[in-house]
Amino acid sequence: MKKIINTPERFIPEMLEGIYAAHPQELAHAGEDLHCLVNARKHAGKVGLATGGGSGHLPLFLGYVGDGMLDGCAIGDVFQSPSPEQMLAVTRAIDQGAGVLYIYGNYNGDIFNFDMAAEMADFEHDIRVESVVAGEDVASPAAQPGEPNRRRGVAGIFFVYKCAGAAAAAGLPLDEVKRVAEKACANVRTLGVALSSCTVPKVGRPSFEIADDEMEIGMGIHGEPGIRRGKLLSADEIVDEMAAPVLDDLPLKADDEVAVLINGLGGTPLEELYVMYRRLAHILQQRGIRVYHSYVGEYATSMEMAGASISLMRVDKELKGYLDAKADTPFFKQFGQ
Amino acid sequence: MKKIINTPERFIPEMLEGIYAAHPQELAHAGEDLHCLVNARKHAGKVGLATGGGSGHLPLFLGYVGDGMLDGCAIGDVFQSPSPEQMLAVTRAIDQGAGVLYIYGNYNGDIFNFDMAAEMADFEHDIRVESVVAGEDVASPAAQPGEPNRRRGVAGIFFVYKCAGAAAAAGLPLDEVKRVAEKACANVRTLGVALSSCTVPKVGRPSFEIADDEMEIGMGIHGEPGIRRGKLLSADEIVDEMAAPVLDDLPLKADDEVAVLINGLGGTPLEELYVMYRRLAHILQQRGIRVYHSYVGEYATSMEMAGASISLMRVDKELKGYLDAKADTPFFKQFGQ
Amino acid sequence: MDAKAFAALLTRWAQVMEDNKEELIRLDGLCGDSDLGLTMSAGFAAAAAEANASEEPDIGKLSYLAGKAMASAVPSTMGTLMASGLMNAGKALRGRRELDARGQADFFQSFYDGVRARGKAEPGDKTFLDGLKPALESMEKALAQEQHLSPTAQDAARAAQQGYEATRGMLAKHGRMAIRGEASREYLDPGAAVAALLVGAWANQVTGG
Amino acid sequence: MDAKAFAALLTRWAQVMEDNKEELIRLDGLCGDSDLGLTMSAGFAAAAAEANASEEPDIGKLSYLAGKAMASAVPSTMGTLMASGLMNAGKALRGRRELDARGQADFFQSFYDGVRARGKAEPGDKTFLDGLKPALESMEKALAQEQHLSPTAQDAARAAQQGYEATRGMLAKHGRMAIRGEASREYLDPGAAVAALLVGAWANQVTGG
Ligand SMILES: Nc1ncnc2c1ncn2[C@@H]1O[C@H](COP(=O)(O)OP(=O)(O)O)[C@@H](O)[C@H]1O
Ligand SMILES: Nc1ncnc2c1ncn2[C@@H]1O[C@H](COP(=O)(O)OP(=O)(O)O)[C@@H](O)[C@H]1O
Ligand SMILES: [Mg+2]
Ligand SMILES: [Mg+2]
Ligand SMILES: [Mg+2]
Ligand SMILES: [Mg+2]
Repeated sequence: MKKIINTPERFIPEMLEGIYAAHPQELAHAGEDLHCLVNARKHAGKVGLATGGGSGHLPLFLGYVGDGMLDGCAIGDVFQSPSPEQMLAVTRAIDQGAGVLYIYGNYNGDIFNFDMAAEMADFEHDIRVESVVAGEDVASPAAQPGEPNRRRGVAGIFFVYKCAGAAAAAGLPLDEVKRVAEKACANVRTLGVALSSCTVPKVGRPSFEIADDEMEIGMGIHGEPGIRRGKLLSADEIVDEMAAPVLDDLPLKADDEVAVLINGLGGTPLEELYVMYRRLAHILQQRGIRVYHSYVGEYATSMEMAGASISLMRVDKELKGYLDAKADTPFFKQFGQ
Repeated sequence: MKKIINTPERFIPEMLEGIYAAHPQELAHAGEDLHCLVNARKHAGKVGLATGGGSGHLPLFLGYVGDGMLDGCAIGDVFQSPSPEQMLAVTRAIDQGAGVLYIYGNYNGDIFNFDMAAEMADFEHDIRVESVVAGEDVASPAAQPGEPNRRRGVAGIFFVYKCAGAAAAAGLPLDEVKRVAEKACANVRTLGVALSSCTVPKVGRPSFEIADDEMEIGMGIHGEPGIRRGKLLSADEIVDEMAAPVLDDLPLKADDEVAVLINGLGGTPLEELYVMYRRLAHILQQRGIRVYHSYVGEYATSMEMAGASISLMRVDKELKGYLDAKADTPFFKQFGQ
Repeated sequence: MDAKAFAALLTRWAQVMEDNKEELIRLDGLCGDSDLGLTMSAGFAAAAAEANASEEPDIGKLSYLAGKAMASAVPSTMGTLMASGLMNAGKALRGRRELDARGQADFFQSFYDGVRARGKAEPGDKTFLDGLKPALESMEKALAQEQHLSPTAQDAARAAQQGYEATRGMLAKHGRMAIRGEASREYLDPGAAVAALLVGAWANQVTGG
Repeated sequence: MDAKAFAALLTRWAQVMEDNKEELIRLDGLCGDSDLGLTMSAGFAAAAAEANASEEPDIGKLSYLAGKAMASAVPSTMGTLMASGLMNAGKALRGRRELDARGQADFFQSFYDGVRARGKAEPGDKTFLDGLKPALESMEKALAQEQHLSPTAQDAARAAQQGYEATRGMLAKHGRMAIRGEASREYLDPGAAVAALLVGAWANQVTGG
């Protein structure tokens, strides 16, 4: 295990100390617990947006706390949900009387804990909480009619944060912000590919084995098995194989407009992400799908895992407006249009 | 070699196609050659700032072309200098009559080629060109009195771009912009550590061997040997060992103010960079050195190399003003203050 | 079983999770994220530490507190479910300072109910529930026949182990393993393994093993 | 040597760089960035292609064009230096359609001067110059003694090889190897290896090898 850390136990607390030290004007913690991160700048009367989840995915999740995006984030240990108490502390700190919306990824542990936290916020502190659970990984099975969403949440949640964050910043009430978040969720799909494993520091060995000439399509960001393992293909072949299920699942058709996110999982250089973008742009062009805005870089990682994911969000006038809005967090900045 | 590419030969051209496709409003190429990248938005009368160098370091070098930073970049193959003709094409495209400043890293190949290009620009096209060669890696030996700078240029060049870019955007003339760039150079020091090698696609095997439990302090961004190889230490020990030579070399003393850059080499997760930042902030605090602005992330990489570098720039009122200015490139954005 | 013995049971549980840490990591690693060994050993250690540090004679309150400690310590799927189990059992047994055979069966039943309410899974969904449910049934059968606690507990432990083993073949409907769809059938459920460990360690305590 | 033979020499140079690609990569990898094998084979291939495609009978012009092609193809340290060498030789030999022994020695001398002007290195600085300089001296000595070209060329090749080998022990003052400081003494200089290959291949052409 080749990591620049002190001990596995101190990894996340020390990372957080570093983050607060580096961004003292922008980030603060609710109470003593560093795992309860909030925007240092308050915006009176605004709907509070909170997220949370395990560590090891920077800039996800906490990196999207800032102006025009989220107000707070409860931070767990590596790949571990934060606790209900931590979520509650964030909720209380960010509530401005307009209620709080939880937006988080579709993982059992997070759901159970956010549910507990929402109950506590409601019963004990009279804070209205709504939840939107993002799950858009087409490698995981779609829900049967009537079932709750069974798909894993991966990098596409960035789009949900961006749109809901802009809606909240624009002053929309809780139900409307929730509607925007759900609309973004419903229009996002993601598929990933992994080339190498990451290592959870406390475990000390790779989460999975993968041969030197192999890749796995659909691998989850915690190393959950994907849909096909095989020989490492060329960039174009990989993108072809990844794009098809994403396009078909939405489905996207000619004249649709999309926002694109090519996300690096941590160990894959930016150069390679742009080689992927090139092919994806070709595919979209061939299908007559227009790209409204594209993002290429590391948005949701798995520590040192090599690989990438492709997310597409179908956009309409409303979502385009929210995508265009200014965002200013220590980890993600966009000038407004 | 586990890379998402098509062929080693097409790696950089395809990366560039991807970059132009993803950022059509912001980036353009001078003429047909994709390796001659310029800001799509022209700013009349401004001193032109150009850089250049080998690929494989994204966002360095081309990522800093944009408003408030650089105007153009000549792009070489992986770890290879671009050619004099390419530099000349960029120079001609960005000259607004106010002259052009080259800012590039201290590598033989780049120097020889930029020198050739500057001669051609001057003689053939009557464009006044000045050059600032950045070299701040304290792992490489300092020049003897009278000698030219012998130090390698590494991540600290980001600070030079930022300050010179802001000075040029503020409308300063060529000599003044050059002075600011030289001042930034003179106040920056960097030291890196490598944990694993990268692989140049056309070579197909790692540039150097390093054991599973080893690290090398001072390794260059092309794998140039460093100053000490040894067992992988804890994050705090690594930062202690890296910070000392950087602080001593400037030297920095109590009440100095600095800008900090903790830069990931590509394969090291952001989480670990913040663990490093934590320790560095302690060290600076203990020495009574104040942090004016800090940057943590990937600013100058070596593809998938694991490791990081620490850069410090001593700042005064002038440099602080330029650091604070707005910058807007596809790869680096900062709201102005 | 009094509060002291209950705290001792939690200590045993912490120990058995520690002893089986690697095996749980391995099981969870096949379809999940390899954390189960870590969360169960740390979670039950936190629960045990809370209970052992307390002078509370009320077993219900003690179980509730232990559950809360566990929820803070290991907020993973199984961490939160085990916490929900302990907290729900705490509510059900509130005011009890002593648990006889019936009381101990009630403890496990309300633990089960708490897990089920939080996780919204059904028996047969290839979860923790499928390890614990056969043990509950075995206990009820034994109590109906007015058996002594020792053989009852050993039978329950065997039932839990069989319940765990019977998860191979079931289709996972929850959590990370559900992502595998039909392929999940070939795996054992790691959460059910935890159920078997819990009942087994309890049986060892009861029989003085 | 006429223009055709000069183009053939460039083809030989491309071939010898191709044949020694791995060795140059290895040498450059010890203290540098492992690119020398790639740049030299690609660079001389570009130079040779340019020369072979041209009908230009003027060896000077041909050398200049070949140098420019090389500069565009491989703008690395050695690529630009070799391009500067070819271009400077081109300027010096402008108008010449035939090179005798004296003319070929002049070619190498002006090649050397071009490299030195661009790189600003001195002999003894552990560079390409230290491979080529002994060959130049050997040629001058042979020419002074009015020897035939064949033995002259073989002597020059040996001198270049010895010059290359003598770089072990020198302190590198330029390029990536200089970063090693005193430690650089234990290495051979990869650029000087290129000089030895160039002179060696020329000698083989001259002697019909
Ligand atoms: N809804 C649920 N109800 C009951 N048990 C569940 C549920 N979902 C998952 N489990 C149990 O949790 C186990 C996995 O626990 P854990 O490793 O903590 O999950 P994760 O690491 O994915 O958060 C599964 O083997 C299963 O027994
Ligand atoms: N200033 C110089 N003058 C002459 N030769 C030089 C000079 N600097 C470096 N060299 C030669 O260049 C060789 C390295 O070439 P190359 O691998 O192309 O460099 P890089 O890859 O570092 O750009 C050295 O072995 C040395 O012989
Ligand atoms: Mg990374
Ligand atoms: Mg990276
Ligand atoms: Mg797990
Ligand atoms: Mg080299």
